[in-house]
Amino acid sequence: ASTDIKIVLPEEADLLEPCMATRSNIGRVIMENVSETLTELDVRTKKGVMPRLAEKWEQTADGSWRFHLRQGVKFSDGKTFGAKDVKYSFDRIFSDKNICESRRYFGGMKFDVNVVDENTIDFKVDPVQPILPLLLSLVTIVPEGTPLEFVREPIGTGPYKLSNWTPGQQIVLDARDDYWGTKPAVTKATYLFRSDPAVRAAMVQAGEADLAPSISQVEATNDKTDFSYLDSETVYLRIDGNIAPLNDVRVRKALNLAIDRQAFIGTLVPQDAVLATALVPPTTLGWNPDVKVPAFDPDQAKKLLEEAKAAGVPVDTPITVVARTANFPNVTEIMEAIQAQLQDVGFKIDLKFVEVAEHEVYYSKPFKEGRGPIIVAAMHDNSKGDPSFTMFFKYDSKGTQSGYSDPKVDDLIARASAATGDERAKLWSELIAYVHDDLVADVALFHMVGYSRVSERLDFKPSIATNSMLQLSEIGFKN
Amino acid sequence: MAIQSTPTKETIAEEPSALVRMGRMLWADKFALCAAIFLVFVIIMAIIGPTLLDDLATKQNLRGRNLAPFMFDREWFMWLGADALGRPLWPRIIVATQNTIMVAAGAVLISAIVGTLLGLIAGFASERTSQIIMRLADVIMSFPSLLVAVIVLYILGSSIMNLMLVLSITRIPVYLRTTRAEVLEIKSRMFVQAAKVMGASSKRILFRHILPVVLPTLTTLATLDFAYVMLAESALSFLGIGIQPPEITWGLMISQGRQYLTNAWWLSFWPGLAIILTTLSLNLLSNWLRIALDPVQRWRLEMKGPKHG
Amino acid sequence: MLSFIRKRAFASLISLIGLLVMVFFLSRLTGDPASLFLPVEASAEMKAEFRALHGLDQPLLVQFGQYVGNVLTGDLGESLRKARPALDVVLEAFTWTLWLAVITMTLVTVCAIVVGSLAAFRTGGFFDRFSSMVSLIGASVPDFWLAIVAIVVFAIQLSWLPTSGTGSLAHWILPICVLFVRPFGIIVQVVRGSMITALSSAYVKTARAKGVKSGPIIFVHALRNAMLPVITVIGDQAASLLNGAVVIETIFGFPGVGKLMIDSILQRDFNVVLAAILVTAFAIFLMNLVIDLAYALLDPRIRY
Amino acid sequence: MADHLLEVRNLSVDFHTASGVVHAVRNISYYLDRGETLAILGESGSGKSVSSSAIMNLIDMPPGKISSGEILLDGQDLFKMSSEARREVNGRRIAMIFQDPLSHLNPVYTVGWQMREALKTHGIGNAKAQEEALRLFKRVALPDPERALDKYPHEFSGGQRQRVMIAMALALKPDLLIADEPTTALDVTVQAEVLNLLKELQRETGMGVLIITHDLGVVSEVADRVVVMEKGQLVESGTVREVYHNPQHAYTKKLISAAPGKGDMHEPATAGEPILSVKDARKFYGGFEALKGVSFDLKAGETVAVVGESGSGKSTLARILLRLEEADGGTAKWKGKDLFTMSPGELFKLRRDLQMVFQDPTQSLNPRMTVYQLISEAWVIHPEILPKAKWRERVAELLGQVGLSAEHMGRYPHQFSGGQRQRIAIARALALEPKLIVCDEAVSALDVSVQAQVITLLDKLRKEMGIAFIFIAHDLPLVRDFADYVMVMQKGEVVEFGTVAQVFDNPQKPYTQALLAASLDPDPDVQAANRNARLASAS
Ligand SMILES: Nc1ncnc2c1ncn2[C@@H]1O[C@H](COP(=O)(O)OP(=O)(O)OP(=O)(O)O)[C@@H](O)[C@H]1O
Ligand SMILES: Nc1ncnc2c1ncn2[C@@H]1O[C@H](COP(=O)(O)OP(=O)(O)OP(=O)(O)O)[C@@H](O)[C@H]1O
Ligand SMILES: [Mg+2]
Ligand SMILES: [Mg+2]
Ligand code: NI
Repeated sequence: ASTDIKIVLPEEADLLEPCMATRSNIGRVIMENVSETLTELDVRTKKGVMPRLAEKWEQTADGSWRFHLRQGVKFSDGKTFGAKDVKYSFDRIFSDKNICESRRYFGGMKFDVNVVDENTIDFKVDPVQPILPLLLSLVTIVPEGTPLEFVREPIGTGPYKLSNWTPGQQIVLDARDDYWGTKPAVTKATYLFRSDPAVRAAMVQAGEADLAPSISQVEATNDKTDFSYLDSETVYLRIDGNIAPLNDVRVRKALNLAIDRQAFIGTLVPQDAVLATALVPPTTLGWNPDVKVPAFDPDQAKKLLEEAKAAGVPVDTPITVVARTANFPNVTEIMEAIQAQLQDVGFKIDLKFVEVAEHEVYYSKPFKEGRGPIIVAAMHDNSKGDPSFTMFFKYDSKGTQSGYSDPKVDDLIARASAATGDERAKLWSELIAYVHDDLVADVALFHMVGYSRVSERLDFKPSIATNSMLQLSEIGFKN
Repeated sequence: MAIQSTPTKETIAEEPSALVRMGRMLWADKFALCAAIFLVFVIIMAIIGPTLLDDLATKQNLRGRNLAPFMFDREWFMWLGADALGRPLWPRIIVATQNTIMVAAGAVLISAIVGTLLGLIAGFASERTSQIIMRLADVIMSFPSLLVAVIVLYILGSSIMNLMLVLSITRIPVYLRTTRAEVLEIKSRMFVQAAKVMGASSKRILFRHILPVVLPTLTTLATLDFAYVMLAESALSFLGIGIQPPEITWGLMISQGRQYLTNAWWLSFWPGLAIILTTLSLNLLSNWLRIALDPVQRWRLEMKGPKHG
Repeated sequence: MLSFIRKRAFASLISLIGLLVMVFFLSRLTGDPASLFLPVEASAEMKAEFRALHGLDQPLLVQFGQYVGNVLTGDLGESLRKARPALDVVLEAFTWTLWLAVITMTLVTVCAIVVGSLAAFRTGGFFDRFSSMVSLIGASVPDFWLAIVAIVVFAIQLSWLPTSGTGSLAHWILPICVLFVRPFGIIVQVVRGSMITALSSAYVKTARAKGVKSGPIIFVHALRNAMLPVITVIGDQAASLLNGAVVIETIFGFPGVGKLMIDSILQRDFNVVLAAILVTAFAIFLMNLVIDLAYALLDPRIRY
Repeated sequence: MADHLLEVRNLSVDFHTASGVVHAVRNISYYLDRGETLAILGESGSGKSVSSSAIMNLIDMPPGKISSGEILLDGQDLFKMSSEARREVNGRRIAMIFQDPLSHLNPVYTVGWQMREALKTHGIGNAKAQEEALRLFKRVALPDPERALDKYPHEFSGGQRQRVMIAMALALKPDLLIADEPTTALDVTVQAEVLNLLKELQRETGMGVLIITHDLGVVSEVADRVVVMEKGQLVESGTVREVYHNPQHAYTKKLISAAPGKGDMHEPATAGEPILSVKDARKFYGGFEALKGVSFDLKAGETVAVVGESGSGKSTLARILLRLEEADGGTAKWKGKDLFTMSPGELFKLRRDLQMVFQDPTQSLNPRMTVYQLISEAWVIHPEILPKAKWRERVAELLGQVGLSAEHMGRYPHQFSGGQRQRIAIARALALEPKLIVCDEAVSALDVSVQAQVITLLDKLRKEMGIAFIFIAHDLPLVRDFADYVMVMQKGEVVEFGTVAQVFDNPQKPYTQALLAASLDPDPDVQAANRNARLASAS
């Protein structure tokens, strides 16, 4: 049987730039297929950060990290992989000739990268980074000498190399003979791009493709081929806590109590979706099982609102709920239902759907001066296992999407980020509980699930990582 | 009649008033009659629909979502099924009529009127004026309508008025070019020259002599544009720059039902049908009008009418 | 004639420049590409760096000056997203669109003229009623309905045709068929209306007196007289296809300029938007010129 | 007796209109044999064109309806033939020259193409067709026939278009030729040639000719027999001589006595300032010089008749005087101001004073307006002339003056006969009460009785209101009766100018002399004598 497969994706990659591989449309094609990283986060067996191009690593007393690199690894252009390439890859990310997306994970850090020998490299980071090995799972390695500007033809150490890219039509990856690791089952992967989910599903059904990693819930009707997976996307309502009446905690509580989350499950939100208590999925370090989903209690919500009103909070001010069209499946219906539920307990809600650029204006700082009370419906993705990719941005006083400046929150975030091990987990848990129960910072809604359609000849189960990458080596063939 | 025949009774009989004659001609074309009745119904619904059925149309019921149509044991308003939030489609379509017709009629009228006027001027005025107008039309024509939409709606905000504006801007060139092309030909006809000799002003020549000849074609275009505008509006909603919930239009309903096309077809089918029926009716009516207003063709309707004499 | 074309070319050039200037400034009023290119978590510094890298931090007029300078040397800039020359991206996509538009419009023109003329020939007859219904329904059906239904029926149920994509000739069939419907509906109606008038003119009587057969009377005598509005509307429909058939391209995964344009507009990839508009506008200007010349060709009473 | 070539039996044609049924033709019967020429004479609007259209199956049915009768061609009933057979008959066996050549020629094809099509439809090859077309164009005396083939109908003069029409009809050498007013736009010399051509062809092929005309001269020149129609009915028939000398029906008598050319000639007063003074007017069409410097003066209440060769620039002169086309040189002073250089604003004020009756009445009437609207439009534009309350009354009055009736007010132009349309156009011009009317073949489609009525009306207006006329015409007897001055034109130039008496009694230039000589006399005997004399002098 053929070991070539076709994969149909919703969106074509604009670039195949390794340092942009954290972006899903690029990452799904090249991440760990063409371009590899030093470490890798295992999500299937929950073993945490695993070696990839680095064989092992240790943290020295001063907090810097030493990585021992794998030997005998070759780039697809024939060059041998070594420490200099790692250093170069890092330098490239911080170059001002490009805007590498992975740079954002290293905001506020100062790096001192030292090549010790061919296969050993030291990272000295200020401030000390306890999760550096995890962060390095986001940095793809390019050979020394790769242009600093964005490239369209990535060279990497991965099991595949790019052999053809016809923009707008297809990208073809071929398995390499000289790959350092075990040879994957798939010898050739052709990526196709269709924006319409129904068409993607149809293509697998018609045999024109073998794998459609994201199809819509309504299309996922065939048990044999369609699988759901928790896709690390969390839907929530971001509250701007600076403006009355949303600056009143009773009002925010009322918002939480007014929404019948359970009613969405299996209707507008897939059956397998999970009610969220935090912006990070349960697989994340420090996720707090003790935080409970707020009950659906419209009476209580009404009562709280009345209380607030009595205390002089202007609860009658119309609140604008901003959502982005096509942000996640059924977004319009979900928002309309939420609007109805909020109105039922006495909120005045204006629903406003905007296009992505405008959404961004509402979602991120700087917020507009003189704005009214605004709630932004948004979706956040953290599949990386650590809350630090979330908490600073969403809750810190300086976070770009944060609607609060709470000293306790700031303090907890700072301490958790610097901590390691159980301490780190504990601090994150504490933060999650505080944000959810005391601050009532936002309305967490659902951890969404994605659906994929896999042809019956493939042996593949999508995972939480499927949203951002798609390792061809994980795909096998039945019989 | 003194000239060709001795008068018979019926030729001298008082001519019926214009309204009665139009009525008779409408009666003669049963298709157009049905179309007219349907459109009157639509207009009435557009006027009173929202006040009448708004509550019914917005009542959500997540448990009854995507309810299939033709369940005649349910209440009447559920007969066409329910949408993804369990809201009955029948009342929703009726409530949506107002916005839909307002946007569509507004956009079509604005573009048709502006386009026609400019076209008349471009066909009749000096070469320079005409050149300016025509190149402007070229510019609009090659300006992607979506970009216009993004720009206008981003800068001015999305509202029914602005949407109407956007959609009408993009449709101006058809009317403009069609009108101008016809004017170029018609203005060389002898009866236009005759009007000139009588001292008719350019305005009169354009509106009284040239426009009636172009008008049927423009009406045909305009009625078809109705469908276009409604669907374009749906596409804009889909991209997040058109009308957005909780406002409703047929176009929006279609775009919302789009993802359910394969398993709950009725969500976008009924509003789609409403658009088709409206366009169909408008067009049958415009085809009828074309004949009713053309003295050379009018016999087609008069002959079929009630026997006379 | 030549002086007409020369004058026209000059005027078109000016309006093309006007178009570009307009798009250049207006599009830049619609938001910041940096925040769309970078993830929401990106810091303000990164965004600033992005702007600096692409010169978006300069005052608008300076940016414009640079752009004009580059355009004069034939450089339409790089795509903000694709790290490729914008013009290459656009031309690649436009070739597909052009073919799609040309094939579709040719088919539409032929079919619509035949059907519309025959309908007008027997006004009110069965064929007239029938073709009117069909064409009008065609003109008002949402195109994605047709597209999805066509895929379900012809690609999945019957397995006659591929669902989508490009590659073989068979891949063209569904998109063309779906694209065909709407312009067909419109043009049939325009042809029909225009032909009803033409067929009742005196010169048609002369032709009948000469013993000319019905076919030539319809398609030679009356049709040419009825063509002015018809080619105008054909031009309009062709223009909207040249601007890209977004829905069809999206559903069928057809790499045309419509989808490119939408994506670029939504992502504020200005250089691609400008290049795309330049290319499509050029095509549309050219087409309108051809149409205007065709007026004079079809009707000797029109002279420029 | 063997079958006639054509036999019409009890033919009746009705038209449906909004206000009732019009019986256009009622129960008429006549026949025509091979090699024979039958003239249908009759009042304008009496059903001549309609009855001949019925033969060619050209009546739109509905709204028209052949309510009774049969038409036999060689004994075969045309109404019983299949439509395909009927189509074959058209063109091949029967050909028709239409009354109104401008609208009957397809405006978007060259006349050569239309000629060739006629030939090719009936199985003649392309090259042959081209050759034949050229030959026929030469026969109908079209100038520069090679180039003419590639011209479009609108580039011809009225008479030239009529000759194209004739050539097209003759192309296939039909068995039966229906000629509906074939020479109304031709000057007498060309008319003579065309009539000669008809007769020649008739001799060659034995063609039967059904000629509809109001020109008694033409009848006496070519016809063997005549039938006379009035109000849709056939009132008299017989040989030409019989009918001319011994008319039975009152209408026929009236017709014959109304023939123009017998009254006194006008003697214009010499004093007075000219209201219009044209100097050296020129007009080019591309490289072709249509007017080569025309000059004349005109005083109030005077009539200048413009006669001359078809295509000599008469209509062009009219059009540039009214600024429908721009003159390429010269001046035309109207009360001292130059019409050619006047600004649109000034011109607009003058419009009311200058009116025109176009050569092609059908095309000059807006098909979407009723007669009432057409005529009252004058007052919509110039409301100072008449208060709205009086409009209906005045329209009725004007229609009566030109021999139509008030009931016609609600009808549309296409529901009229050629002559009736022409009269509507005249009524419209009169509605404005102008100072000058340019009549371009304004009465050419009228039978002599109605013509006399209209001319009397114009003469009265001229005397009472001082209206001046530029009267373009081919009908010399009519000119003789009506004009003060005569201007003879040829090839864009004025060859002779003088008072009627000067020109008619003492023509100076050979062309004028030829023109007068070619004039036809309504009396068949006189005409025969003239013809013989001419033949004798030619041989
Ligand atoms: N639009 C035009 N383009 C080219 N030539 C033209 C045009 N109009 C008229 N002509 C030519 O100009 C000449 C004069 O035409 P005009 O109509 O004035 O003739 P006329 O004297 O009125 O003849 P008739 O008695 O036949 O009507 C003709 O030879 C004609 O072919
Ligand atoms: N389509 C029509 N509808 C109504 N009446 C019509 C129609 N066509 C012709 N008629 C009428 O039929 C009568 C006969 O018209 P026809 O054209 O035969 O006259 P004609 O004898 O040729 O006159 P002329 O010498 O003026 O051309 C006229 O009175 C006219 O008004
Ligand atoms: Mg007649
Ligand atoms: Mg003339
Ligand atoms: Ni009657």
